[in-house]
Amino acid sequence: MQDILALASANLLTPMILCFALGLVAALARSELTIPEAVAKGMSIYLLFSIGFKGGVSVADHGLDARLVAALAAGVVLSFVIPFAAFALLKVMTRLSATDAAAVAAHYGSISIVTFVTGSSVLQGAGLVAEGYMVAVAAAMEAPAIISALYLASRSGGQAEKMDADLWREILLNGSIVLLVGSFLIGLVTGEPGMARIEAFIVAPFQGVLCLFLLDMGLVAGRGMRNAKGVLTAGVLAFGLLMPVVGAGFGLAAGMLLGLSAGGLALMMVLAGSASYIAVPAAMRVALPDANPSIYLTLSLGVTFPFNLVLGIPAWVAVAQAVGG
Amino acid sequence: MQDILALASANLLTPMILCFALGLVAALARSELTIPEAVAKGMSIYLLFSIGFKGGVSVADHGLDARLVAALAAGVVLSFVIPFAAFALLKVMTRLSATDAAAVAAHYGSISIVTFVTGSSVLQGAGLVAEGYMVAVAAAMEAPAIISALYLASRSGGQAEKMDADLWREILLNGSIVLLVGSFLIGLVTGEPGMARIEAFIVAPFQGVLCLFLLDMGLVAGRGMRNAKGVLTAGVLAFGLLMPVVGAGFGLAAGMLLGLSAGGLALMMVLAGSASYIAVPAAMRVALPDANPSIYLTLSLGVTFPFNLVLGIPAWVAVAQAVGG
Amino acid sequence: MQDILALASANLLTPMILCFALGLVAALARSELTIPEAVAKGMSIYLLFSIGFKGGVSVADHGLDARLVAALAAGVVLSFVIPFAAFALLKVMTRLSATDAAAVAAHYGSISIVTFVTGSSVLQGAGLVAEGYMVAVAAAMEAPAIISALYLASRSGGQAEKMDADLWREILLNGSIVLLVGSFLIGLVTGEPGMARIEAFIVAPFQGVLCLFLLDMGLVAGRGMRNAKGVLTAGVLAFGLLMPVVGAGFGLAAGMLLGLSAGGLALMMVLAGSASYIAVPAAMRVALPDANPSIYLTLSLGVTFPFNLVLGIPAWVAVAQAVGG
Amino acid sequence: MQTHKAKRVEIIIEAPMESRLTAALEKAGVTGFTVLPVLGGSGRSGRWSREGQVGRSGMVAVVCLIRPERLDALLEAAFTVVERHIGVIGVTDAEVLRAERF
Amino acid sequence: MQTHKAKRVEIIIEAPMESRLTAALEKAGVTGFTVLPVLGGSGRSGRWSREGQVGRSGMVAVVCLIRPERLDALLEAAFTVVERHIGVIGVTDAEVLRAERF
Amino acid sequence: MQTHKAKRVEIIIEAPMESRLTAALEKAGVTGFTVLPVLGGSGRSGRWSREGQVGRSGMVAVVCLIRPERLDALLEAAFTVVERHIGVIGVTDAEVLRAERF
Ligand SMILES: Nc1ncnc2c1ncn2[C@@H]1O[C@H](COP(=O)(O)O)[C@@H](O)[C@H]1O
Ligand SMILES: Nc1ncnc2c1ncn2[C@@H]1O[C@H](COP(=O)(O)O)[C@@H](O)[C@H]1O
Ligand SMILES: Nc1ncnc2c1ncn2[C@@H]1O[C@H](COP(=O)(O)O)[C@@H](O)[C@H]1O
Ligand code: NA
Ligand code: NA
Ligand code: NA
Repeated sequence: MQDILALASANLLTPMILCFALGLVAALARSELTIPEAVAKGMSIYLLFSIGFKGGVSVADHGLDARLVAALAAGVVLSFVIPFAAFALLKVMTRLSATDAAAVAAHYGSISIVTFVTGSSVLQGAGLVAEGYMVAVAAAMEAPAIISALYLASRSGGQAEKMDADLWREILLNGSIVLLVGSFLIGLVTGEPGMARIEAFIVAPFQGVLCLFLLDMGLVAGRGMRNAKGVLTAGVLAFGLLMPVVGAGFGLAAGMLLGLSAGGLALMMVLAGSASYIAVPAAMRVALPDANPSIYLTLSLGVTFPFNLVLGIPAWVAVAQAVGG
Repeated sequence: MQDILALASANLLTPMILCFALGLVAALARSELTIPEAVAKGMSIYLLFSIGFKGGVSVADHGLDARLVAALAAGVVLSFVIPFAAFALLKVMTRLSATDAAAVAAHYGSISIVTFVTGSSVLQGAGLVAEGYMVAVAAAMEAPAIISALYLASRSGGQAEKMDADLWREILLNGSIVLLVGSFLIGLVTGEPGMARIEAFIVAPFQGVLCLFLLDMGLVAGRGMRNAKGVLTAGVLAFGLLMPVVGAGFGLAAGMLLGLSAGGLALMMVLAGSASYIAVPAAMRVALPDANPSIYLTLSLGVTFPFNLVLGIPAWVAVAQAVGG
Repeated sequence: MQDILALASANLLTPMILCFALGLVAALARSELTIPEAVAKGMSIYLLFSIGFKGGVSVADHGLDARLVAALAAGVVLSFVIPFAAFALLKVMTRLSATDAAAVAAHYGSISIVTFVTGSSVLQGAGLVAEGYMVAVAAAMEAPAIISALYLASRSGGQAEKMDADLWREILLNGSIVLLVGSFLIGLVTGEPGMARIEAFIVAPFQGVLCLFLLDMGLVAGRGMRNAKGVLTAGVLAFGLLMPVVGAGFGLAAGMLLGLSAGGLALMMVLAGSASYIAVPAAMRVALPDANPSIYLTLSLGVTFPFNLVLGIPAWVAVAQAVGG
Repeated sequence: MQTHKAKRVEIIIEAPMESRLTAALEKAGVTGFTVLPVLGGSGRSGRWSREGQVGRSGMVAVVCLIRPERLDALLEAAFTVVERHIGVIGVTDAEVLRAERF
Repeated sequence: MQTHKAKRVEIIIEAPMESRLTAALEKAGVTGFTVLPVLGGSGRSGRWSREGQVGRSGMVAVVCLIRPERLDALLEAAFTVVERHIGVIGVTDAEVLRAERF
Repeated sequence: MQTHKAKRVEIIIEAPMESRLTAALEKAGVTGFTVLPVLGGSGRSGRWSREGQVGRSGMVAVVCLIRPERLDALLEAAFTVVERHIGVIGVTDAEVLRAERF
């Protein structure tokens, strides 16, 4: 416990978390500070490319681990299963309609790649090394939750649009999956010589770019909070704080079954405990248009994301160190 | 004098000034070279964040100087007072209407953060170190001038909109103030360990980014000059060259009273001698809509900014070295 | 031959080429992965500035080579002449109208600066150094081909708009020419001391930025291919693969006459063998509006650019090493 | 100059629905349209702006000029797509040059 | 399809005034509007383009579809804001689907 | 409020032609116009989107509000520029406040 607190406070005073806080405060105070959409998107492409490439190089270095396939499968299963737990919790804790609850559940089964990136960077600060293929696991966990959610919505009489081929393609080939998997493969193929060529670009400035990106995330989350007055009942809020813990628990179980290293265990908890706010919202607008976007965006971006950033990640890292290898 | 000239010519042949000149020439020759707005804004966010953070870390390193508060107060006073001097000069030197003169005066009381950034970078090249809190002084000097200008405009019968709460918030929480102060505080809190994490991002590439940013400033200034034919009478032009010297004089006096180091003295002159072209123009469009934007933009961006870049900064640095510690 | 293959396969497995391939595959699979226009333009400005500046510094270091003027003249002549060869080949190999053929010919006489940048980076990997002024030659080769093409079009009865002063200015002062020549001159003037100031920005991250830029080029090329179904007959496709070889042959001849080093020879082949897809298409929309843009864009971006990237560049480098100094 | 009667239809729709809308328009025989970016807006589902978003989102405006007799087919097609989604459709009388293009 | 008469109002205004305009519209009971970016323009105060600007500036276009009977209230509200500022207001007759939304 | 009859002309044109179009408009005595960005579109020359482009390209929309009696001069001027290029011109009846501005 003391360890968790020490780690949390060390984590709290990093430039990254403080940048997020700055953005949050600026947006809540209605400052006109903004980061242009194109720049934010450029930074996210950089972060995804960098983390994918580093993962691939690390797998190239350590040889293909037999657990890669098992970990991918575990990720897919987690993404399918977690929405059911989230849906059940929502039914108990909130009065959301079945459609809204299903849409929220989809977000928690999927993952937040920025939480993952921040988690990796905290791990590095703590001197832990995770399995390189965890980025592939992250990619694998993006989409399955959507299927569970549509099943939940239609089972409860909600009007889900039928999943046409276009929607499948959009979900499975969404930008972050393609970029993560693609750069992972590029890292895998080019290995250390490739890394030597582009290291100065993708390694050294990484944490600095992450700071500015989290500043933008803080701005976006803060604006979302401001626009979402009235959306968050106490029950919904409580769900947004409890669910990441539940999700991380699933991740812990899966990671221990797989026999991951302490670093890998922590990242598995980070993934399972995080909630999507890019891929899944877009899919929900197409497939479950009757679900209210304010609810799921505010929950995932305004509640769970900051919770994970500030408390979740250091807690999962501490647990993983206590439990894992 | 010889020193000033030597420094000026050394300064003239840096990539930074030459990039500004390239932009200016390209725009005047009507080249279609442009830097996308989002990229230019991204670079300015980077520069502000970097300079604020470095200032904070430097204060964290050297301990809180008792003069910080005095320097902030001096900055606020300068920003309040300089517009009166500018207004008086404009009345003598030009035939601008009271409203136009008040609007121009606001710009000269406030500051140009890019001039400040370039000044810091020239100081560094000259081996001088300034007080880290000068970035906080810069932030404090952005807004007060606006109040003086609105007072001047209404005293002369000009029709200033009443300053509503929204306008106050927009001015005091404008992007550059929030970013400067925020990153200063983050640097202060995280200190050297924070710096170690993001140094590769915010220190090493700084001057290179500044080059590309000044290229864009040159393009913008050149386009402004082209569109502003007829706006600049000889009197107005002379004001744009004289006023930075007057302002820098105010800055020198304040800095000597405060007992700043040579570096701090130079930056105080840079701030007082520079003219705003981001925060104040936007405020003037809202609060003094009858003032002609071509006049104040052309003056501040097309006359005073290049003057400071090429002659002002090296001159202030030389004076500060001769006079200061 | 074996050398070419070895170099080609070494080249194929670099992060750069793989990033291009990733973009191509993602676009062909209709992934929604996109790089914002502003970010792509920002990266291209970075690459042009960096390569121009480095060229200038290298000339400053080695002293002004007497061959600079001869090389510039050779570049201009090549750019004038190659369109005639391209037009003749198109008449033999395809059924394109005279207007379409002239427009395509203009692209092949001009150059692709990204191909040039990639070529420089491959040279560096191969331990070769080229004459610094090759970037000036690149700039000189952008425009002349347009004149030849308009002559060819009007000679064949095509309706070329008359070249007014505006169009001339747009072509000769287009963004990439101004940026290349401008940064070359800045590098030349500031030399090593200038380089020392901004090296961390323009040298270290260069290859990494090039990777992300080529990812975008792959996306754009892939989307172009998808939209261009039906445009590419077998003859047109064959032209797109043959013409870079013909162009490179012209470049080889010119380079040998000039007595360039192996590195310079390779770059001359790269330039002559590459086809424009920025400056010339925009000029063609204005000057030859009846020419079909799908044809010239698909050819230059979708056929010749990938060919040069994957096979052309390594081949030209190998030839230059075999033949040159 | 000689002009011809036409209708100008303006459809404001969520960005993830854009490709579905344009596909439906093409299927309904609409020969041309233009897509404009949107910065923000307000409606029954509240205020939003591009700055409050991450990822691909927000809305776009699709503008079509068509012959009056094709209006109904276009509206049917568009309505099927936007029906359950947020957004608006507005129609204005217009005139165009070069009728052969529409 | 069944359509209903409406007015389309298009207001081109300086970006720093956008929030004041939309606040005034909301106060005047306007239920919906869309904000579009503007690249540049020309008017009595001369030519400008986004490229000639630093910082937050330039103009935006605000488009509202409203019931005809609400037009006057909207114009009053909008005019109070734009009165002393540069910019233009244009009104067109339009038709909308789903009248209950307006 | 007091409004005055006007025409709203919307011209969608390739970006490299923008400066030529606005120069022609100014020459024809058009006192104001606004340029909006365009994301993509479809027409006789096929589908395009800003994402499928490198360099300065794509299209823009130019909107002019003018007095009805000046319409013909404007259309002549615009047509000379767009004649051989892709793009469309649409005209709508409109009303404006502050007629002295047009
Ligand atoms: N009356 C209107 N006039 C113009 N745009 C509207 C109007 N109503 C809605 N919109 C646009 O359509 C979006 C969604 O509207 P709604 O479905 O009412 O939430 C809004 O954010 C606006 O961009
Ligand atoms: N007649 C017009 N038609 C379209 N837009 C106009 C017109 N007049 C002015 N504008 C727009 O409003 C801005 C300011 O106009 P002004 O107040 O006349 O300087 C211009 O830059 C244009 O973007
Ligand atoms: N009927 C139309 N309605 C709206 N925009 C159109 C229409 N036809 C063409 N456009 C626009 O004009 C561009 C060129 O059209 P075209 O010359 O027909 O290829 C298209 O890409 C669209 O952006
Ligand atoms: Na999750
Ligand atoms: Na000042
Ligand atoms: Na060539």
